[in-house]
Amino acid sequence: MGGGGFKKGKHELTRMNANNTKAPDLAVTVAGIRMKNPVMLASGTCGYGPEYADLIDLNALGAIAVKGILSIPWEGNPAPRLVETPGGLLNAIGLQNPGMEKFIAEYMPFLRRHKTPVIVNIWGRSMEEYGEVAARFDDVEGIAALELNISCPNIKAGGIEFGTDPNIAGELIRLVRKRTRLPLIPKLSPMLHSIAQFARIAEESGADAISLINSVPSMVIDIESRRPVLSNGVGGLTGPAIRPIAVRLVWQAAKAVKIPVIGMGGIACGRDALEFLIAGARAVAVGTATFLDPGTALRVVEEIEAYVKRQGHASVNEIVGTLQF
Amino acid sequence: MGGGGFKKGKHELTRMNANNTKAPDLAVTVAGIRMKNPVMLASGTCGYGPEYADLIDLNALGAIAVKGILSIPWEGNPAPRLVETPGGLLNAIGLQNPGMEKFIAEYMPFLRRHKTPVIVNIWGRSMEEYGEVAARFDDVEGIAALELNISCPNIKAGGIEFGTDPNIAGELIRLVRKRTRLPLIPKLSPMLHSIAQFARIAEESGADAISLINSVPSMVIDIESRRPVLSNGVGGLTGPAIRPIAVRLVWQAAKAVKIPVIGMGGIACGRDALEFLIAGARAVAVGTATFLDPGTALRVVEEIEAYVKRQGHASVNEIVGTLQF
Amino acid sequence: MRLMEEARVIVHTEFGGGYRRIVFDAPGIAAIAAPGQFVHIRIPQLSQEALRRPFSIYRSKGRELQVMYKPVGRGTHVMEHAVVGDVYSLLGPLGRGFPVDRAGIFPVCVAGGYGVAPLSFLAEKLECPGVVFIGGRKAQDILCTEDFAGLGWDVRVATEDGSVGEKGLVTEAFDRWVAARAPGAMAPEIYACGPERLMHVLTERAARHGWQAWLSLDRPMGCGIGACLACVQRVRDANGKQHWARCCTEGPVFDSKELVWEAADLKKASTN
Amino acid sequence: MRLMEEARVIVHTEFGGGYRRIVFDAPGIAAIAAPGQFVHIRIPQLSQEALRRPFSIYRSKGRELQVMYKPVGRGTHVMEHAVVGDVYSLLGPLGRGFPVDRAGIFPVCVAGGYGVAPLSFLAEKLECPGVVFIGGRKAQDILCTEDFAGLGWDVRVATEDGSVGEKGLVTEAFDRWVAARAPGAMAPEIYACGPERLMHVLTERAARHGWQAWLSLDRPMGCGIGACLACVQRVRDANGKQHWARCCTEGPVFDSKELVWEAADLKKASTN
Ligand SMILES: Cc1cc2nc3c(=O)[nH]c(=O)nc-3n(C[C@H](O)[C@H](O)[C@H](O)COP(=O)(O)OP(=O)(O)OC[C@H]3O[C@@H](n4cnc5c(N)ncnc54)[C@H](O)[C@@H]3O)c2cc1C
Ligand SMILES: Cc1cc2nc3c(=O)[nH]c(=O)nc-3n(C[C@H](O)[C@H](O)[C@H](O)COP(=O)(O)OP(=O)(O)OC[C@H]3O[C@@H](n4cnc5c(N)ncnc54)[C@H](O)[C@@H]3O)c2cc1C
Ligand SMILES: Cc1cc2nc3c(=O)[nH]c(=O)nc-3n(C[C@H](O)[C@H](O)[C@H](O)COP(=O)(O)O)c2cc1C
Ligand SMILES: Cc1cc2nc3c(=O)[nH]c(=O)nc-3n(C[C@H](O)[C@H](O)[C@H](O)COP(=O)(O)O)c2cc1C
Ligand code: FES
Ligand code: FES
Repeated sequence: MGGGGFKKGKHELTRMNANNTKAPDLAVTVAGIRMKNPVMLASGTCGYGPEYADLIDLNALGAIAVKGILSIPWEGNPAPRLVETPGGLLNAIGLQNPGMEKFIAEYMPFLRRHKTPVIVNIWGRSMEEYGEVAARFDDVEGIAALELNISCPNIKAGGIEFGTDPNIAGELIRLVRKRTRLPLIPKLSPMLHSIAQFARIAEESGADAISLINSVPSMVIDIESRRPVLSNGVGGLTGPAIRPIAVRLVWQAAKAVKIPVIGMGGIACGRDALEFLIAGARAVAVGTATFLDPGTALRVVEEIEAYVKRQGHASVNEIVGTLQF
Repeated sequence: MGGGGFKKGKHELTRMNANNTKAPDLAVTVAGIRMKNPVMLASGTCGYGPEYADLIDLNALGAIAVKGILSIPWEGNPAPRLVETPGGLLNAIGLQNPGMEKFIAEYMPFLRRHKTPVIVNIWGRSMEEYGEVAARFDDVEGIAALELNISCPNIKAGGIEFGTDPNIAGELIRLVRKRTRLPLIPKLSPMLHSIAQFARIAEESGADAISLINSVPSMVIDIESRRPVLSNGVGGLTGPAIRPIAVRLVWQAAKAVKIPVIGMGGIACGRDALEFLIAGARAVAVGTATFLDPGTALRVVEEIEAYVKRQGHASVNEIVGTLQF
Repeated sequence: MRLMEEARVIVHTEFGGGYRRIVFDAPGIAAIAAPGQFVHIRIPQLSQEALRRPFSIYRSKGRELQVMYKPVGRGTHVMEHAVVGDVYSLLGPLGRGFPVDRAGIFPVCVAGGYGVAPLSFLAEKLECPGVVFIGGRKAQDILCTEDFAGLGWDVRVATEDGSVGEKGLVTEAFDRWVAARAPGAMAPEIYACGPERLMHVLTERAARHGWQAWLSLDRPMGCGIGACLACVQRVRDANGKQHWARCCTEGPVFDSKELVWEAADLKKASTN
Repeated sequence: MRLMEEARVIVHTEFGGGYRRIVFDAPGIAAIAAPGQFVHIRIPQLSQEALRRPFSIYRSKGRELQVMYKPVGRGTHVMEHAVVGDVYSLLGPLGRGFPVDRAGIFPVCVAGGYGVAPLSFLAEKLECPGVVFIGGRKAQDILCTEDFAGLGWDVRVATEDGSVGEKGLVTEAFDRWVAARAPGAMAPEIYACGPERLMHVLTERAARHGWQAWLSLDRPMGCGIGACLACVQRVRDANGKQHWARCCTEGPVFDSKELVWEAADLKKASTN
């Protein structure tokens, strides 16, 4: 698990490139997690692992971030929860999840059988609850890191409420930091006054990495009923439409901090992922694109590898943050 | 001009529907400007008027907002200034403009010959300069209102710098308010901590209306050169991709204030425009879509009219802000 | 089991009522597809769209998998131009279909719109024929009657304009048929697919009469495989505890006893 | 003058070198199109894209307007599937083309890539034939030679792989030709369209020898009609004052004396 699975992952990659003596090194280290390649699945788009396990080789991924977990089971929003938009997708799932105990009992055994680092996306309805969930996972075997979801636009209490004011976010991160030894990865909202300031506060408050962007708060209206299409009114926009926004934010955040940045937002191919890496992300996550093509993340790995090789680098790390501007 | 042109505009519309006795009333009043219909062309996408005059009937528009004007001629950014993105467009023109004197001398006579309200989009490199430009236009005949561009992401000094901190924006609006009798329409950025708070501060500071959204700061990277595609690095994202973001912000802003809201962002057809009207916009602007189809705004007018009629309303005003949520 | 398969279009024709039919060469999925299941189709030309489109399986035989669709939006309007030889990515078969192994039942199908497709496939797999109600706006909307008739089903048609069959909604025809039955006649086992309103009515009728009903629901779908939690329907378990079920995995076919609808919808259903 | 015209595709064929040719029925635009002007084409199937695509006019005759294009990206890959009868919205003719009314000149055209299209159209309109240099990677990339030959032009070809004509860049062939000319020979008037690097070289050569050169530039375009200020090129006026000119309206063809390039680009051009 986590770091432990790395060696085998590396082995596989070597095999993949068996007929090529100079396969570049794709391994990266993010928040102390050694990932065999910089490509993970984004929280909320790959369930808890088993859902896609028959369609893609989970072991070939850099990491997997499971859907946001609360202390207790959570129902989420009524349907409709999803609507397509130009170049994107609007969702308001509302963080439905089985709660931490059921997640640990039902899904962790499955996840532990894989050699891919598991990042657990967690949230709370209060600061204290964030701490409680974090503390619970501290005891659980096979978890590589916790991603603190302080940026979900789709719930009334919790989530983004803690992720728009940098002081509150700082306080939350410090509180959670005290409750767990696991690496902490706060996940940032795109709707911030200053992403650089926010990233720095996360860093100073004890974050081991940051991930961004979460979905962009948005709305689609049905003009016949004159109601929002989504039951929740507002949802979060994801997919290719938001990619240029995400690249800009990742670039600004990565310049501001020393801790690694995990970039995401609209990645659908290697070229897209490379934009993020060049902008300064140490790793990337594929979300919405998995729905269209479950194999996206693995294709992204291959395409990154081909690029790194073609550009004559020995390691993918050599391209991180190389934007000339 | 402005209000003066209204009667004729109304007349035309009536004629347009000559074979229909119950053409709904499309006229709206925004910031004291009577518009024959709620559809305008967005600043920066229609030049100063003459550019599109041979392709579309400017007199049939609700209003026209000209490209951002400074006190002196301004060069803008080097090329490339534009790149297409999924469902959208990234631009960093950098507010190139001939300066207020040349604009007044060269373009106002043409604009005055039309019976469509002219909204002059203005900016400054300092608060004082905003005031100076506003004061200059106070004397100019044929101007219906000033749109204060405090949200352009593509220039180093001025623009968005005054549009991210609500206190600074409030101070700016109050300052400009003292220098002109013209209606003032601050144009808001989508990247604000709280659009509602910002809208309220604009209202309290003397704005007669607000318009939103301006483009969303974004970046596209050329992975071969490892440079941003745009010379300016960051550009502003517009077009259908951002529509759900814009609808959400317009809805939140309109709920927060009593002054009218002009909505824009990705409008390409009547249905899109109606989303904004239902969300609370009193008028809308068509920007990027004009590039694909210069006739978009006029088609939007027709499609709004058909909807208002089909829904059995006498006036388009009856649908403004009717979102049920 | 489910597969992702690159499927060649081998036939693409008009079907009637505005519907079209595509036959794919999809041996893997065709081999295991069951009635009521669906395929999640990637439309290749929709380069910028974020999602696949779900379609019920109309037939599977040998290597061939058929769907029936109506051009209604961006995706299906592109599909309309598919030509023989085009390759589409199919993910399927997905979801839980209709049970086909229930012995000794008296099957009654109720179809609206594209709902007739999975029910026709079902009829082929059921042991004995029964009664099928097919509804639509006008004569042209009534599809697949020969599919059922050929299998010995009693086909009953309802059109809103009365141009063929009984005039009115399919639920009205169904209700009239129910009312005309001899007391003590064998309880029907209902299978249905169609608009949401039809599901409300049939849930209510099944509950009222104590019948077994299998209803297929239509929800906007993201992943189609249970990961995104977009496609939910409120259901109750045997203990009456409610939760959200995913139509793409726990459904699209549900036992009507499990379904939790808004009170207002059920009330409306009880009176029409 | 310019028009927006719904134009039917009447011919769509391969052209060679990976290029394709479309003939549109566009009587309005065809009647007034001049060499060096372009049309801004809306590709109907690109429902989600934000922009039209600019293409030089290759021919206009009667009602027919032709463009030549290479499938390189999303838009052109869709165009590749255009069939006779498809209707495209054309905005044009746009921009300032090549001057065709300059009497007594000795025209020399230099073409790279699609640049040969507007130059071939130009050759048809010029009074007298001259010399044309056509460059490309390999033999198949060399297009339109018969267009020029048929009009009596001296056609000179350069390919990077030497598979036809001189081996090397088109600029090298041009330079060799210049070097071989008798002292005092008539000054050529240069017309060129092709990659940016070619424009740097020709600007430098024209300046060095004091020749007149008309260069057509390629820029990403938004509106295509002067409104968005996206497509700019740095130019200087007669007094040496610099400003941004719009390639879609002040260009795409510029007098090389007006063009302001980066010093580094010009320096590189002077040495190769
Ligand atoms: C389980 C299931 C089975 C289906 N079987 C069939 C069938 O056999 N034949 C058929 O014609 N249609 C069927 N549908 C409906 C079909 O999926 C939609 O008509 C289709 O997705 C419309 O896509 P579009 O791009 O043309 O429309 P658009 O309106 O442009 O689509 C935009 C988005 O909304 C979604 N959407 C639109 N309409 C529906 C809908 N009715 N249900 C779910 N999502 C929708 C699309 O998938 C897409 O994500 C089925 C739907 C489901 C959920
Ligand atoms: C004045 C002018 C005349 C042209 N004439 C021709 C011609 O006759 N034949 C031909 O094959 N090509 C010509 N081009 C280039 C042609 O416009 C592009 O190849 C085409 O836009 C590519 O579109 P796409 O959607 O396939 O590529 P994509 O890369 O998917 O396009 C994305 C965006 O970038 C723009 N873009 C991409 N490449 C270019 C380019 N080289 N120049 C300008 N914009 C670009 C597109 O217009 C679009 O907005 C011309 C360009 C200009 C400016
Ligand atoms: C259906 C859906 C559910 C999501 N759920 C979560 C979640 O539970 N926690 C979280 O932090 N992010 C969640 N996200 C956000 C994604 O992890 C990711 O940040 C976002 O989708 C941007 O990436 P993309 O454009 O590649 O999808 C969700 C996104 C989608 C589309
Ligand atoms: C090329 C371009 C130039 C623009 N220039 C200006 C400007 O000068 N002033 C301004 O306030 N907004 C400017 N905008 C923003 C538009 O007015 C509008 O707010 C934005 O494009 C969103 O609308 P749309 O999606 O319909 O284009 C510009 C937009 C584009 C695409
Ligand atoms: S569509 Fe994703 S869970 Fe059903
Ligand atoms: S493309 Fe808009 S000004 Fe040239």
